[in-house]
This record gives sequence, structure tokens and C-alpha cells, in this order.
Amino acid sequence: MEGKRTLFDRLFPGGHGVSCVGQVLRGWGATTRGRVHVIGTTDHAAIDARIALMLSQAVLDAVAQGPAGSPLPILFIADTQGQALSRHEEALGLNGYFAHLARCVQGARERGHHLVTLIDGEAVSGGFLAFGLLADAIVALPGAEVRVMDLRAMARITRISHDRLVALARTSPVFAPGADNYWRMGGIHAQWRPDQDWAALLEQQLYAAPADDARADLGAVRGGRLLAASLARQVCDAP
Amino acid sequence: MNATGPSRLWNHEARRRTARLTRCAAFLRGKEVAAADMVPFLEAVLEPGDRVCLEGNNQKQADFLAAALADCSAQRVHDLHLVQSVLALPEHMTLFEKGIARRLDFSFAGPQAHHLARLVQDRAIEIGAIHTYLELFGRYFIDLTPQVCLIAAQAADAAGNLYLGPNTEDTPAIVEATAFKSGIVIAQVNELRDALPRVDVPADWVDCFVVAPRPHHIEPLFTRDPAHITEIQVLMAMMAIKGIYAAYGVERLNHGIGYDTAAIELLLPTYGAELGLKGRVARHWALNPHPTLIPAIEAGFVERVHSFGSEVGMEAYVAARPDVFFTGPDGSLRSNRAFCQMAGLYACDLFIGSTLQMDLDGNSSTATLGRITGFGGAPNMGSDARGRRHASAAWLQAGREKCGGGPPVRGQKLVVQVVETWREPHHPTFVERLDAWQLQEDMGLALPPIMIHGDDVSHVVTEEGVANLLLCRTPEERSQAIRGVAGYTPVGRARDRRFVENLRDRGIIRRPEDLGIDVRQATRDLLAARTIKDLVRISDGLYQPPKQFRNW
Amino acid sequence: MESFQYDLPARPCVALPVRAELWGVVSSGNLEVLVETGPPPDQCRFQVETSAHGFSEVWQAVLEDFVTRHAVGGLSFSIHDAGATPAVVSLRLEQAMQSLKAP
Amino acid sequence: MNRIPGKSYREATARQRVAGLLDADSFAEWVGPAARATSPHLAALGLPCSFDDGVVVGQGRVEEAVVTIIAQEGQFNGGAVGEVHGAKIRGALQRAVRERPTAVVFCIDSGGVRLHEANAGLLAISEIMRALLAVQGAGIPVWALVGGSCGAFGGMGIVARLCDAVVMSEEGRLGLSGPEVIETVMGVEEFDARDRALVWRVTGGKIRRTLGEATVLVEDRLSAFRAALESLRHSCPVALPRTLDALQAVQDQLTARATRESDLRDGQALWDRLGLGADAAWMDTAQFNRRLQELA
Repeated sequence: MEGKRTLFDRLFPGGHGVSCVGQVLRGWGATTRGRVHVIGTTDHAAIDARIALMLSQAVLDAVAQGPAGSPLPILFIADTQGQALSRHEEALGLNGYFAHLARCVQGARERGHHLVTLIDGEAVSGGFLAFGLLADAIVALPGAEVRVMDLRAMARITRISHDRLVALARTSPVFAPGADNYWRMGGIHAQWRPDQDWAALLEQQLYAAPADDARADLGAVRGGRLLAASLARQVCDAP
Repeated sequence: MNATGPSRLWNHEARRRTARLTRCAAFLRGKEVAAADMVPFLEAVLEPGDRVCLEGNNQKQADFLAAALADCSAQRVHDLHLVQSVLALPEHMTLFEKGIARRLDFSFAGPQAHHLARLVQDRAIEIGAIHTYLELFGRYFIDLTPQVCLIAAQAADAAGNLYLGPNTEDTPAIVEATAFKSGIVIAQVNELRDALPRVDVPADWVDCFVVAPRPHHIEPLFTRDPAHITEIQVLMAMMAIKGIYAAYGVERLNHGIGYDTAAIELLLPTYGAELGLKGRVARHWALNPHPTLIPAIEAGFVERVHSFGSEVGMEAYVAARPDVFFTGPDGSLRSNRAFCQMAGLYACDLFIGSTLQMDLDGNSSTATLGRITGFGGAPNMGSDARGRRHASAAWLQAGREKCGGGPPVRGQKLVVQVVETWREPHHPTFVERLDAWQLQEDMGLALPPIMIHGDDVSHVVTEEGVANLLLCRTPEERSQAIRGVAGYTPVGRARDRRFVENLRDRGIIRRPEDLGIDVRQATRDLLAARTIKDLVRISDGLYQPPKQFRNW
Repeated sequence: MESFQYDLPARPCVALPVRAELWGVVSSGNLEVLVETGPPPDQCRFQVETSAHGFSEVWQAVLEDFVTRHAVGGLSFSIHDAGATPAVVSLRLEQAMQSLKAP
Repeated sequence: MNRIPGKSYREATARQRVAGLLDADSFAEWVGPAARATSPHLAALGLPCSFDDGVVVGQGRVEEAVVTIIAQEGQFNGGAVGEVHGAKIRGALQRAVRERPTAVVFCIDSGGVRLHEANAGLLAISEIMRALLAVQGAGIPVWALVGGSCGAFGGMGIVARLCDAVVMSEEGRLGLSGPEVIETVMGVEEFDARDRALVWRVTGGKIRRTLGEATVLVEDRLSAFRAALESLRHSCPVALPRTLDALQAVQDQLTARATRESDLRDGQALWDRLGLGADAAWMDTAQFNRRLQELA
């Protein structure tokens, strides 16, 4: 949490009030254009049903509290090692808790809340899919680790040699961990450098005009994901 | 005779037995030995060089006794000669690695086949011979009688009477040979009961028993999940049923274990019924209670089944179908490997099973390089019993085909091998030379480990067709008949096409279309059960599959 | 992966042109075959991509037998194979033939 | 006793499912196999490709009503989502917003992200989620069918639970992390992935139905899934509302469940508590549904 406080000092020089309960962050930050909601996780949280429920309640509260007609932006802080792995969570139906969280995030979007995610720390598959990856804009901070699975585990499961995967990863962004790879594929909109004015950059993102999901097009423009956009369009327009 | 000379002793063995029992008397309370005393007890009973049967079967294992024996000091217990049908447990291998045992006569080493091959190559083990089951049981009464046997039973009473439960397997043969030749019979039991449901081994044949800390392991070896049966196996099963079962009117038979034969079992109530075969084929069986036989039983195809052992999960079903199975007064299955093998050899008209390799003489083997699997029961079932004298329609018809028309002096057992031409890429089933020959060289065996000899094989069924070897008159016809169903394997592609077409004209080779079978109808929809759950449903909930076979 | 193409003389298919149809799936020991209208009516084309190396002669033998059995001139068969045995290859081709339909 | 009635949904291929679920000859495929939209990433790794990259998308009819249908092929790479596979699904969902079918039928049979193109797969699932939420936003319901051999896991487990109705068979499985993954990371004591009965008691159709996650539990028959679609036309004609009240109600339900089932590790415990009986795992589907209804 200490690291996050430093982050919020930098993001919100005008002030902030974010509390942390059980790896879940909730609160507000002040920008030059007013307050925004802050919701997220910290300390590489393994997201279980309890955390997912706290996040979805935070989103619902943010929607309920907002002054009607001018919904406040929501800043998501993603720092997760992925979903919690246990028999109990599976029996309980953790995927359903994640889906509910995703529906709440969409509910906020549909009510005009602009959604921005900052990846600060780790962003790993399941835990990231449920809220961070659903934002309108996703930003990786320096040192952010974005991945589905590390290459050694992948080599073990796919039975492709680790050396071969490492070699292929040099030319293709399609499977290897890394914020750069996700940027090239359009999955991350921006990566901020340490020397930039993050408060200013954040404001630009938070108050940008809302847009449809254009990540696939972005991936094509950046050359990291050449087929996703064109193929979806081909399906849309097929006779 | 010589009335004046010093009187000769005629009871060396009995004296030796008494000495053994005296040495271990301190451990006995009545006939019971405490589990904790098992290692010192065995060290007291056994003598170096003893011939020992440590009961190991396909399914039932005297696993507690095996572990205790493996824990014995090799200083005190060494150079044992093991005479047992199956080597299944890692502890069996430990005995040889520690020097507790040195020599082995056996039948089958399924799960330890690789390990055994390694021990042989390292000269850590001497192998007397690889036997068929009946052969080994026979030698128990001739020259391989155990001096000590370690067996597994379901329950004992305080007097030492044993109840074996549904899995009898080898126990009667072992105990009979040991107990009546002054040997020591030691049993591990799962439970001590006041009254047994039935007495399978009387107390005076049993010297001592131990209540094992855990019930002995039983492997559900005969459960084949219908979900894994392929369309190709369905096609071959259709050919076997129409081309052999129907053609010969096979009423008495045995099936090997495998998906190929499970497919046949599951096609009887569907395809077999459509062909009007109910009541005409597959009525009497020498077979373990295969779960895949349930639909054929329920459909009324199967009238009677005698079993070698049992199958986990089939207990309640068997108990509820006493007209079909051999059961005791308590309702549980009474099985017996020796009797069932004998039934398979003498009282069945057909054996059908699969193999890993077959050569142009029709010799087949499941032994491949680096593995010594042994034979088990297939060679007894899969051979023509030349001592057979009673006739049946199927046996006579096969006999007529074999002798080429004249009045037969004997019939012929139908021995069918059902195989896909390729097991997987790079592994053709049909080969010019069996790995068994290389194995014989590597292992220094007296004979190549051939499971079923070509001269015993009557038919080969592959996805390409059925070859009837009974009708072949020359070695060349025989090898071309095999090439003619060997598909696109190198052996199959080396066929003489005109020769093979000629064999087809003579009915020696029959393709699916020759049998009136449309290949495209060979789908899994033809199976009477497609899942384990279907089997449960058809059994009316009586079949209770082990958890590893359930997806609900 | 290994790939090869065979163009074999064949008797013309009576159902030409046919609707493109996919049979089977690419999974271990299985394959998919896509049947389309393609070459001239007296030719049949096979394009094979397979994960099992060193079997081109076996493929050729299987496909030649298939062309002998069926009138498949004017058709193209594109195959993705994941180690199917020749028995499975033949079965899939038979199933595909059974389903040929006009577009 | 003769044949098992009807074709198994679990054993059917994606194309057989599509044919069996829709009115006869009503299916029109979008970007079908002849378009050869295969995965360049699998090819780069020297792995076999599929002409449809493991997913069939298009439109057809259920009792004359037009539906968009998406069917994953579980036998191809475990139904896993890669770039092309995911883009086809997303395109079909976007098209549904434009063409406004009666519903989107989503036959999910997938372990989640295809590791060989993991980043593309993860982004594709995220895009599928957004596109699916947009379909629902347009009022069109999405019905998930889960009865294939791969079930619905990983991101596709989340997608399944986004849907307005979930039709499952007992053999279907629905979850997030596969048992093998949990066993590998947390140990066999946590989850013995080889204990199949346990795996199904934790993730299978019966526990999902008991918890209300599966809307209906049907027999593993193609015809039973088709019949479920027919009745969904009446019971689930529009997308679930995403009003604040509706979302809060779900929030409260899920909170109550997490509290009530705070030590749930096995479906049997749930059935014992509900009084369904020790043989709940053995009951056939009809009997199980009947007992659940009696207890409700």
C-alpha cells in the first residue's frame, strides 16, 4: 500500500483519499477538473470471490453516488497475480463473480462513467479480464508485468522448447509476457515513462471522449495484431 | 523290502514345516499374527532359497504381505524363488533389487514390464520361464510347488477360515498346492469376522492370517469406458459379429480385454439384434464381469458367465443377476482363474483378442522392445485344445474348413485376432519380424515370447477386412491373406494384388462390402452404451463404477 | 508439418459443382477434410498438411485407392491431418463423399 | 433396451451441434472453412491448423426465429481462443447488434485462452466480453450452451456467466481455473484432478444447476439442447436488465452465497444440506431436476 500512496501523490497532487481493505483500494482522487473514483487492487492480489464482491460493490456505489447527469470517471488500479486458485473458489463459482463484476463495469460505462485502468505491478489473465481489461483506456506504468503465463510454464504445457519460445518471442508479440507486447497488439493504449507528468497524462485519459472498443484496430495500426480487426469486419460483412 | 536296514525318513517336509511353525510360534495368537509383527514373523518362517508364492493377480494383490517381505532383512531372507502369476507391484521388484529373491517363474508383468526387462538386463534376476496361467498352475503340482504362500482374502474368522469375496483368481490353486505339500499358508485379510458369508478356504488349510491395516488393492482392470471406442473399432466389431459370430453360430466364447472386444460386446444388443442373432450367438461366456457386457446381458443375449476374477463396481449387479453369474449363497461372485481358464480352453468355441504385433505367419505378441509383459491367459484361451472331444456346430464348421472338405476327425477352435493395421503413425501392427525375436536375443530366453502362435489363429480382423486362415492351403496363401488385410502398412503394401483378389474370390479375404457392411454406418451411434453413465443407467443403477471412470 | 499435393486422374464427379463442406476435426489421431469444386473434371486434387512425417508414400497409396473407388474428378480435397491412421483417413474421405451436395 | 436415444451433444462436433440445434437446412455460415481463415501463429510453431480455426459462426433459425449461432470446436486445441478464433466470435456478436436476431446462441466448449497465442487470446476474450455486453445492451439475449468435453473454463468461463441463460448437461463443466492447474500450483491435496467424480461434483452441471448458475440442466442429447433453446424463446426472450437495482440484487445474492457457502469444497456438501440425498451425484437428470424443484 505504501507504494500505492506514492503513486496517488503523483497522480493527484490536488489530494486523494484512498483506503485499502484486504488488498482492495477504494476512494477518490482530485484532478483539476474535479474528483474521480478510484477502485482497484494492490500487492499482486489473487482475486477471490470476496475481493471480486468488494470491487463490484465499489463500482455500484460509484454509480449510485454520482451526481445525476455528470457521472464521474472511474480510475481502476490493476495489480493482480490472477484469480485465486482453490477448490473452494471453483465450487463457489468464482467465474460468476468475475462476470458480475464485468457486468457492473459495463453498467457504469452505460451510465456515462469514463473508465481508465492503470496497471501498477502485475496484470495476469483471469484477474485482469474481470475489470481492468474492460476499461475504455488502459495504461501500463513502468515495470508493469502483463501476461497470461510465463514462458517456462507455457513450454511445459505446450511441449514446445523454452529456447524456441524465447527465440520466437523476439519477433512476435503474440504470446510472450510484457507490456510492450500488449502495447503493440493494441491491448494497452499507452505506456508512461517515469519522467512524464502522470497527473497531466491521467487527466487527458480520464476526460477523453468515450469511444467504442477499438483495440483490434489499434493492434493493426501498431503492427502487432494484424488479423483481429479485419477478420471481425469480414464476419460482419459476410454475405 | 529291506526290513533290516536303517529305516528311511519319509516326512522331511512335514518336519521342516513343524520347525518353521515352532520358530514363529511366539508371534501367533491362535492363528492370528499382529500386523506390526509381520516382518520378524516372515524372517522366522522363511528360509534362504525357499520357493514362495506371493499372491499377485491381475486385480487382487497381497500388497501388505509384499511390503512386509520387501522390508525383511536380506541377511536373513535371501535367494527366494518366486512362483506367482503376476508381477504388478513395485515391491515385487524391490525383492529382487535387495537380493531377497533371486529366481522367478511367472506369467505376466503388466505394470512392471519395463522394470523387469531392466532387471533381466542387469542380471539382477533369473527367469525360469514365462508361462501361461494354466501352465504355471500345473507346475505348482509338479515341480514348482510353493513351500510358503502369501495370499490375500477378504475376511477370516477366529479359527482361520477364509472368505475370498468375489475376487478368487489364483487363490485355490495356490493354497491347494501349498497346504497339501507341507507348505505354510499365510493370508492377509481385510477384516476379522465372527461369521463368514461362506467358507472358501477351510481353516485347517491355513496356518496363520494377519488383518492388514488397509484392504488389499484391487485394480479395475476390466473396465473399458465406451467413450473411448472409435468408429474404426465399431467397424471391426461389425465385421467380427457378421463375418464370424453369425457365420459360425458361435455360442460359447471368451473375449480379451480391450476396446476392440468391448465394441463387440456393445454392438451385440444393437447390430447383433438387427442381424437376428439373439439366442443364436454369444450365449455362454468365460469372462470377467466386464461392465461393457451389461447391455448384452440386459438384452437377453447372455445366458451365463463364469469368471476368472471380478471387477470393481460390479458387485451389486452380479448379485442381482444370479441366473447369469456364478454366485455363492451370500450373493457375491464365485470366480476361479484355474477353472475359468480350463473352461476357456476346453468348453469355448471362440477366443477373440487383440495384439500389438503380428507377423506373416500370424504369430502375435504383446512383447515389444524393452518390455517383458508375459502372457497371462490369452494363450490358453487362444489355442486349439487338441484334447477336446465334444462337438459343437462352430467347432465342427471350423474343423471342416481347416481340413479342406473331407470328413473331419476333429473340430477346430476359432482363434480371432482383431487389430487395426496401424496403432499410430510409425507403429504398424503388421511386421515382417516380431520384436519378440530381438527380445529373445537380448534377454537370453529359450523361446521368443510369442503370445499366440500363428498356427492357432483362425481369423484376422482389421479395418480392411476379415482373413480366414483356416481356408489357406499353403504358407504363401496364408501370408498373402495376412498382407491382404494389413492395409497400408509396409507389409500390406507389399501384397501381390492379383493373388489377394483371388483370395477374395475364394472367400478367404472378405471386405466390408463382401460382408454387406456399409463402412459409413460404422458410427458410435451404433453402440448400446456410449458412456460409463449409460452402463449405469442400463444396469438400473446396480453398476457402481469406480470414481476414476465417472464424470458425474 | 509436412505438406504435399497430388493431382490424380479421376472419373468425373456427377454432382459438380459441389458446396464446400468440411468433415472431421483436427485433433490427435484425427483429421479434417475440406471438399470443394476445383480442378478440371478428369482430375482430382489432394492437398495434404500432416503432422506425421515420412508418410507421403502411404498417403499416395490411400488416395490412389480412393480415386479408384469413387468418381471424384473435378473435386479438390484439402486435408489437415494430426496423425490419423490410414483407416481414419479413408473413413473421413468416405463420409465426405457421402455428403456431397449441390450448392 | 436397444440404442441410446438420440445423438450425444458431448460427442458431436461443432458443426454437428449447429446442424442439430437449428431448423433443418437453415444455417448460413460466415467466413466458413473455404475462406481458410487459419491461425498464422499455430503455423509459425509448426502445429496443425484448422480451416475454421476451431469455431463456426453464422445464422440460422430455431422454430423459424432467426438466431446468430457461435459454436466452438472443443476437439481442436481444446476449443481455445486465439486471434482468428476470437475475431470470428467478436464479428458475429457485432453483426448481431446490427441485424437484431431473436437471440445469440453461444455453444461454448473451451478451456479459455490458446496458450500458443496467449496475448492475442486474452485480448480477444476481453473484446468478446465487451461485444457480448453490447449485444445485451441492445436488448438481445445471449444463451450459452455448455455440454462439450472441454466445458467452459478460463475467460470463457467468465463469458458463459455473462450470458442471459446457461443450458448445461450434467457432463458439462463450468469454472474458471481447470482442476489440473489448481493441482499443479496448489498440490494434489487441494484438488485431485484425476478424481473425476470430484471434478464433476465441483464444476459439473449438477452443482452449477443447484447454485442457479445453469438455468436449465438437460440430458446429454443434441435434441435436449435444441428443446431447451425452444423453451428459452419464451422464458428468456430479452437480455437481463442492467439497472442499478438489478445489479445490486445480483450483488446481494452472490454475497449471500459466499457467506452461506464459505466452506464449500464439494457439491455433495451442498446436496446434503439441501436434503437432496447421498445419491444426488448418481441421480439421472430428470430425477435430479424433479428433486431440486420439490425442494425449491
